[in-house]
Amino acid sequence: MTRPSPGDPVALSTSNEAMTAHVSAVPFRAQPFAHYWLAVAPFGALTGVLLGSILYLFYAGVGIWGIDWPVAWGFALINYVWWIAIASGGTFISALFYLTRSEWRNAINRIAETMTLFGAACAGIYPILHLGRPWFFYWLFPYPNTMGLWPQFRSPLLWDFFAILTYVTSSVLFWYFGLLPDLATMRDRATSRRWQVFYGALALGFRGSSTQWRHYHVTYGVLAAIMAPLVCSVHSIVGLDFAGAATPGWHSTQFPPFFIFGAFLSGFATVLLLVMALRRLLNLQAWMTGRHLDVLCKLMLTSSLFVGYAYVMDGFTVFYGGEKADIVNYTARLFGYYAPVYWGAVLFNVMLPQLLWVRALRVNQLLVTLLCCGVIVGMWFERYTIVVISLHRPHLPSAWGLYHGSLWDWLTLMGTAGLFVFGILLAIRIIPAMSMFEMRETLEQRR
Amino acid sequence: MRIVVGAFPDETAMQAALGRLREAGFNAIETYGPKPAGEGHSPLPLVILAGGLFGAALGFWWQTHETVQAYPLDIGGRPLFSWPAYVPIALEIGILLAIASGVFGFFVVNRMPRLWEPVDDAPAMRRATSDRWCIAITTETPEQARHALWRFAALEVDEVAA
Amino acid sequence: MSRQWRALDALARDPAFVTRAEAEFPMLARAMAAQTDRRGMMRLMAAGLALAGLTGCDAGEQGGILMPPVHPAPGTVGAGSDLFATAHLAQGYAEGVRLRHAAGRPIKVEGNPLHPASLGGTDAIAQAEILGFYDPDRDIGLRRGRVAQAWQDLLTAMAARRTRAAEDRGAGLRLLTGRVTSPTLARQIADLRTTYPEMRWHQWEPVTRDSVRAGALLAYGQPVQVRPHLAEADVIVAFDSDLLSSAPGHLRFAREFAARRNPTRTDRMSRVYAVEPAPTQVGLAADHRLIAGARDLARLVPMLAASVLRDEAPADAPPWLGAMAADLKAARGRAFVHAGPDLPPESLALVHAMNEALGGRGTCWTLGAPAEADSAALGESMRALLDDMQAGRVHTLLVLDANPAFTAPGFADALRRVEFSMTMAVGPTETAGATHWLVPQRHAFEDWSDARAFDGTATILQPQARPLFDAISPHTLLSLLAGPAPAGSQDAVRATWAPQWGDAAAARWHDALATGLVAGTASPPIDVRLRDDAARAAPAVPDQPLTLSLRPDPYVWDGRWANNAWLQELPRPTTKLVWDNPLLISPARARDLGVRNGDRVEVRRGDAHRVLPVWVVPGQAPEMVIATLGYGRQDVGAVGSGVGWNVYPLAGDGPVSLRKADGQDELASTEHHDPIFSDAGEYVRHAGLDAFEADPKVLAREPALEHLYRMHPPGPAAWGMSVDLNACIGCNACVVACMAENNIPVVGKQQVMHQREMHWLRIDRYYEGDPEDPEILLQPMLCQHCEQAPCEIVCPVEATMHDSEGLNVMVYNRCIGTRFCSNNCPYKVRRFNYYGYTKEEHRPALARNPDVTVRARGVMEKCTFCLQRIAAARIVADIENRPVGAEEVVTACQAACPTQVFSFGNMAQGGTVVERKQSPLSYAMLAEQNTHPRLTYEGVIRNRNKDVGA
Amino acid sequence: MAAIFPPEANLAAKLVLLSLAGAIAAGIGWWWLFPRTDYARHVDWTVQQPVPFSHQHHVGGLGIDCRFCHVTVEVSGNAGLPPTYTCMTCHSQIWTNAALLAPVRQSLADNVPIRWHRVTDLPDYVYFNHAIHVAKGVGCESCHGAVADMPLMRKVRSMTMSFCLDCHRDPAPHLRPAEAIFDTKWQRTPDTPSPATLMAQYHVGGRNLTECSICHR
Repeated sequence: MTRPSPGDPVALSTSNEAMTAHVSAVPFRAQPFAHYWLAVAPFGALTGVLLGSILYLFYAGVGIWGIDWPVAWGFALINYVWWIAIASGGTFISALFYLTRSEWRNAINRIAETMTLFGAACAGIYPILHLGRPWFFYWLFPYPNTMGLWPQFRSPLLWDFFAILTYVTSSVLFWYFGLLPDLATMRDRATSRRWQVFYGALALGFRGSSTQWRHYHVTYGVLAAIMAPLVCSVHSIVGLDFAGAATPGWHSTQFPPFFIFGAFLSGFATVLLLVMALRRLLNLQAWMTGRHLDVLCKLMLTSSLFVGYAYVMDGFTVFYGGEKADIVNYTARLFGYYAPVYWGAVLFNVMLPQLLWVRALRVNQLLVTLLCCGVIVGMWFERYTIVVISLHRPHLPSAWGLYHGSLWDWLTLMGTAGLFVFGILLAIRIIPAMSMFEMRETLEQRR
Repeated sequence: MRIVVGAFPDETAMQAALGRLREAGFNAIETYGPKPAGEGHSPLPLVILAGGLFGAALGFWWQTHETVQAYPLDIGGRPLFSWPAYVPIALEIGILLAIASGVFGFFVVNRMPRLWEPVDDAPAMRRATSDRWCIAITTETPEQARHALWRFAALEVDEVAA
Repeated sequence: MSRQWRALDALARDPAFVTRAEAEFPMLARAMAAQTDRRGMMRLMAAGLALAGLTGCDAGEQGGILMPPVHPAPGTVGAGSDLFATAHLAQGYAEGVRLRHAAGRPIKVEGNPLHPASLGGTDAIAQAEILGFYDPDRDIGLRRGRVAQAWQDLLTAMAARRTRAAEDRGAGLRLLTGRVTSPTLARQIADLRTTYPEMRWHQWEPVTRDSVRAGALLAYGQPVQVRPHLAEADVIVAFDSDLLSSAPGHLRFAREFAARRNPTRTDRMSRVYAVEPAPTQVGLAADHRLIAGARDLARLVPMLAASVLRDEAPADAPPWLGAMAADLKAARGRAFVHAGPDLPPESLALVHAMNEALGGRGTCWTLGAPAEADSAALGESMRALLDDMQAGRVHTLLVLDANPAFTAPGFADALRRVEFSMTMAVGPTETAGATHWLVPQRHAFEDWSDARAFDGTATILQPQARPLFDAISPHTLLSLLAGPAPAGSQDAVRATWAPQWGDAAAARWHDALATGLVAGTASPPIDVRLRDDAARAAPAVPDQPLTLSLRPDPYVWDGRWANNAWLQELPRPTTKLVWDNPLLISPARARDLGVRNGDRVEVRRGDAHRVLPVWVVPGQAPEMVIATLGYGRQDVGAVGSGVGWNVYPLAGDGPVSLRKADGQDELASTEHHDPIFSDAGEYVRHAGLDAFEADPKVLAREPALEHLYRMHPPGPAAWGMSVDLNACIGCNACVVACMAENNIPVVGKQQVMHQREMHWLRIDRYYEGDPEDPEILLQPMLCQHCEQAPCEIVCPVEATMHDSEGLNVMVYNRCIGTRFCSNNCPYKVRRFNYYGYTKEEHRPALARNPDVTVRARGVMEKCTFCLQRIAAARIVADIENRPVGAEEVVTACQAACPTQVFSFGNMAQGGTVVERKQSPLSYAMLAEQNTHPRLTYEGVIRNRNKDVGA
Repeated sequence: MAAIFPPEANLAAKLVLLSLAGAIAAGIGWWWLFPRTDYARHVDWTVQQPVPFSHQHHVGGLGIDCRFCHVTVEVSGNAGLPPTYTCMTCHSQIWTNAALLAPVRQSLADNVPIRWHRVTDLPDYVYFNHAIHVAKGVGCESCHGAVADMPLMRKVRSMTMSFCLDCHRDPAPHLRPAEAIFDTKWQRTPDTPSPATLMAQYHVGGRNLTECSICHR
């Protein structure tokens, strides 16, 4: 295969049959790619670590974490926000760019959405883990109980609870809905009875009759049109978890958009990573071309500019507002104990991505890979900045303090990372890694 | 009653055949293809809208009821009816119901799950989800239908019981 | 910590104990020999097990056991709480207290307003004493060597000693006690002396105050005691003074001191100069804090004396000295000078001379006879004993309420030469381990005895509960030395007083118990002339460049309270250190040594040396290095053993050397921020008196903007608090009181280092300005009960909300632990149970306040304005169909505070709070946050002398 | 080449999905319902006691007033259980040898309390105060039921928070005249003062009784 270039067509002209055959063949193979199980094993192990640390957490209590008096929120919230941002990247691509009718989107939306699923799963764990008494998490749900009590609807945390609930459920439904036609294809191409029944059951009898297609087409459009604002609302609300408080460093009106920008950035970075990896592993270069890399890089660049803008505004509003506690807090962020974390975020999220202005670099996969990893780490730093650095300098100096993640904090983080990759690897083992029915349209247009 | 299924190599061929079959007076016709075919009317958008509005309304009322009637409490000196705070949750519940009603509405409209349909017995159908476009004619007079399909250049014609 | 309570918890389940506790309970003043109602108590001991493991689950779990008593309880009603007077002994001096009984058992120490040494206030140690009372480590049992003995064995052993002592008319019989003010003990010892004429009685306190005694001898020829009346003093000069911290009567002095510190409530604010090597509690409240090391002090006191007595102006005097002297002289008759026990006797004599010259006698101070039964120089007394022991002149040694093996270097060796030694102690001590016999002593709260306050006022100590452990009274033990028949402690005490009372005995005994003091026992002012040569006393100026000062820890004291977890985890007034006793050094010296907090240094004096971590104390004299006594105990119990470093061996007067050593120690302090600020006034508003007189509203800032939707909670009552920062001396009594009242757990050193301490009420300390000589500001910080509470709106489950009386309520059992409320609290007064701290304490339910929920793991908690007290008052008021009175409810912190910093009440009924809130000094913390707190502060006004620099 | 699924598959699939949904709904339903059941709340459970004390006999039969044994009910938070001594005031005269009463005599002899088992229990974080309820006209019966008809004591109310709230939200219908408070058989009669009158009499309604701080500390 030739090296990808920004000039590549959105897909090399191949026949429907060739594409379908190639993509649908993967799950029927014992291994989607060479040494597949070898790759799965470590991440499976990490998932085990996650389970272990969760069990110990429930046994011993949140005291095993690094959180303390001034910094009462730590890794749990950092990781939560970080994962949910990563997850949203998928929805942006599959929903937002569906609406814009961007043809390049068809090849990668399956990967993107699958990533959303597992990202959201990882994120969804944390809000419950972080509770002091997680076994009462259901008190967040407004159901008539023997205590005659209800949740407190003014709390951003409750908004968040519903936002996540909605986002996870909707993502699953949207993902499954988009999968239907391909499941039908798989059913009909399956040779072994086992696969036929499996996919047949999942396809629920989708046959591609003109009626089905008619409803399908319309519905999918409308759902996409809802998913796009949904993901924005989710991130605004996550932003409000912080902006809703009077805490210095949090009490800022720009948080909702700021969080959406962050979601764009880390989301695109992660999708880009996955696309680069999977197109090689599954030989999808014919349909995920240099063009895709180029587009995703441009998106990353754009969103990194957004984020940069937000960083600047952060500083501006602090001094423009001129509240003492805020200034103290912000100064601590720039020059204090945790300054490296903040500047790390600036470096990885804003400065380095500027390299992508250079056309040639956008298809230099090694460099882009590094940049993506940088952004993903950088975004974690950004969350660390928002949560920890803001909290460690509250209004009263008598309550100033420090925070350090404990071993269990790190294990849990690693664990969710493991779960994420583990999930995606399992997913590509059973579902087509590319949306075949949408590719057919693309190929049509190429012809 | 019999169903006659003809398979075509691509959409244009099928469309052509379709028109001429209609002229030939075949009405009970359904087509199958591997990719979204043709625009057209669907009730689902309305269903989704309804679901969304219902959800949002329900969510807002629920919150209002619980804070104002069910157990009024002084929370941070805020008014009992703090409507701006109810918007996010109302919105989320609305979206949730909208999307759910969309997806499940789709299944209902198409009476899914329908794992089996008579046409499934036609071998040609098995490629209708990959690279064939099929026309299924339900008719009393299968012979004419087959001839017609052959005439309109079907690659393959099967006949199955309705 | 965790081991500590197991024993007692088990005990609560042990039927034998139940019956024992059941058989008799607090001796009431009101109904003599009557038993209180024990129903409640039994319920609690049973419920205790459930309670200890309390979780938020709502499944009305069944199966508690109810154990009603066998006999009814005449004369008492209900399981409601009651107060019974007794006394807490500080270095032998009595501080009157009343124990609050809930459900029939003592749970809380309150002050005794009638008692001259309390006036209703208490100190931290007295507050924590209730924890010591329930300390299971007290269960030591009668032992000989390591072997447990039966009481019969004690009788035989004592019989043997009596004969042995009779042989040499008691020459070899020695009695070693702590400082004794108990008339009964004194009487018993006197009796012993008649039986054994040669017997000698030694007294020993590691913190001797000998210098004070010697100073008095120099000045007056007898060990008279100065009794300040600070409310009368316009100008106070305090040289390294313990007046407000540990001097006998300090609670009273603090109250009188504070009476003149708030310009809005006194027509003339007093002016206080503190000249001291390290921040004392006087210094914290002083208008001028002037730093002077031991050497400086030895020069400064004579200089001041010179200018006061002889109107001289010493050449090399610091600029402020003249102004200070002028101030004193200007206030003739209303000026008072005080010097602490660490100054040499000569200096103290000079201070006496100055006071006489300033003519305050009779108005702002008087002289009185010492309260001790036998005022002795404790240092000499101990030295004499050691010599005799070494010389083998001692065959029988009885140690009462003293721990010389730990506090008197050389004692342990000398002990080997003694044929028969016996220790009587309330809990394990190093001495108990070293002597042949160990006799468990009853805790002061479970025994009859008596003691005198600093002014001689006697208090009869009455048992508050049946002894928790098998132990006897010191009075009984002494009676065994006198004769074969053991005397009960109550009889012993009655035998002391009955003769003095004659026919009125019964009534007076009753009154004494009811009021907590024996009327008319205060010793009158005595009239004694100052010796002429007092004014010529000349303290020697030490020539060493470095002074090592060994000072008692403010809370663990000489080590006797080391097993009290509340005191261990109580932040020290200025350093905020807990669970440790590092070497305190000045910033300058730290710079010279190149050390930071926690770095180790080696201190060497003679051949004794210690490697200790350092803690840098802004405002300490560079010349001074301060080591804290009372730590490093090896045998004191589960809590205190092996905590900190024993510095007693460093005692002496040889030259001291100090050098950096390798390594570091982790030290736990509850103040984690970088110490120095330029603008601590943002939080603790302060100004000079002149500024205040120019504009009383000098501390006022622009009022907070009205909230978009402000909701004033309407209700039958409106609770509010005002905190007067002018009065706060940082003694921390309020903090312990809060812990005792609200079942607040201790978390241990590790968790404190992890910033997880649980104190609902903390005293914030700010340094402002120059690190070498900063302004030190204190501020009690507790839940502000904001009317627009930020914590409430962010709680997703309605676990914290407002009630109509303006309380910010926290419902523990609804809390799921999101901790958002704490993040959103501008004052950071919420505490979170990261672990099941309460459970880990293994403190038995019966030692807790039954009216306060015990919090589970994963739950947020905070100050409730003592909701349980409010609720109690509310219920009574409702039954009587009347509103709750303005000052009907007194919070725990308010009750404990010796200086009346706190005022609390139902603002709907007016009262002190309302008045204080109208004071021009009144302000709300972080008003710009628009939280509208129900708690306001009165800012600090310093009465500065403009002629004094700085 | 035949279809993948037989015709029956359609019905089967629908059934499977339906039953799945049904199962989930049922599960939630049970989880929601169970805490409300008398079983979960131990309502009508008779607890085994060391002595089978019969309120029916003592209160219903002999007409002994509640306060004869529960002395502190009017002045204190907890109603108080009678000391063994109280039992023996009568039983030293009558039934002196009854085997049933052996534990009582034993208790007095050995000076060891009788271990009664709690029947009506509240969680430790709820601070119920008998005195105020009695003072404000709430009868024993309202929480403890018709004790006079109980041979053996049993719990009759769910004692859930909502049970308390029902009354705290609207006390009026639960109030009774002072003389009827200890009468477990009392019924409202035409000449009983109206709820409103009682509210006024007892000065109830001055404070909002549904505030958390009323019961929780």
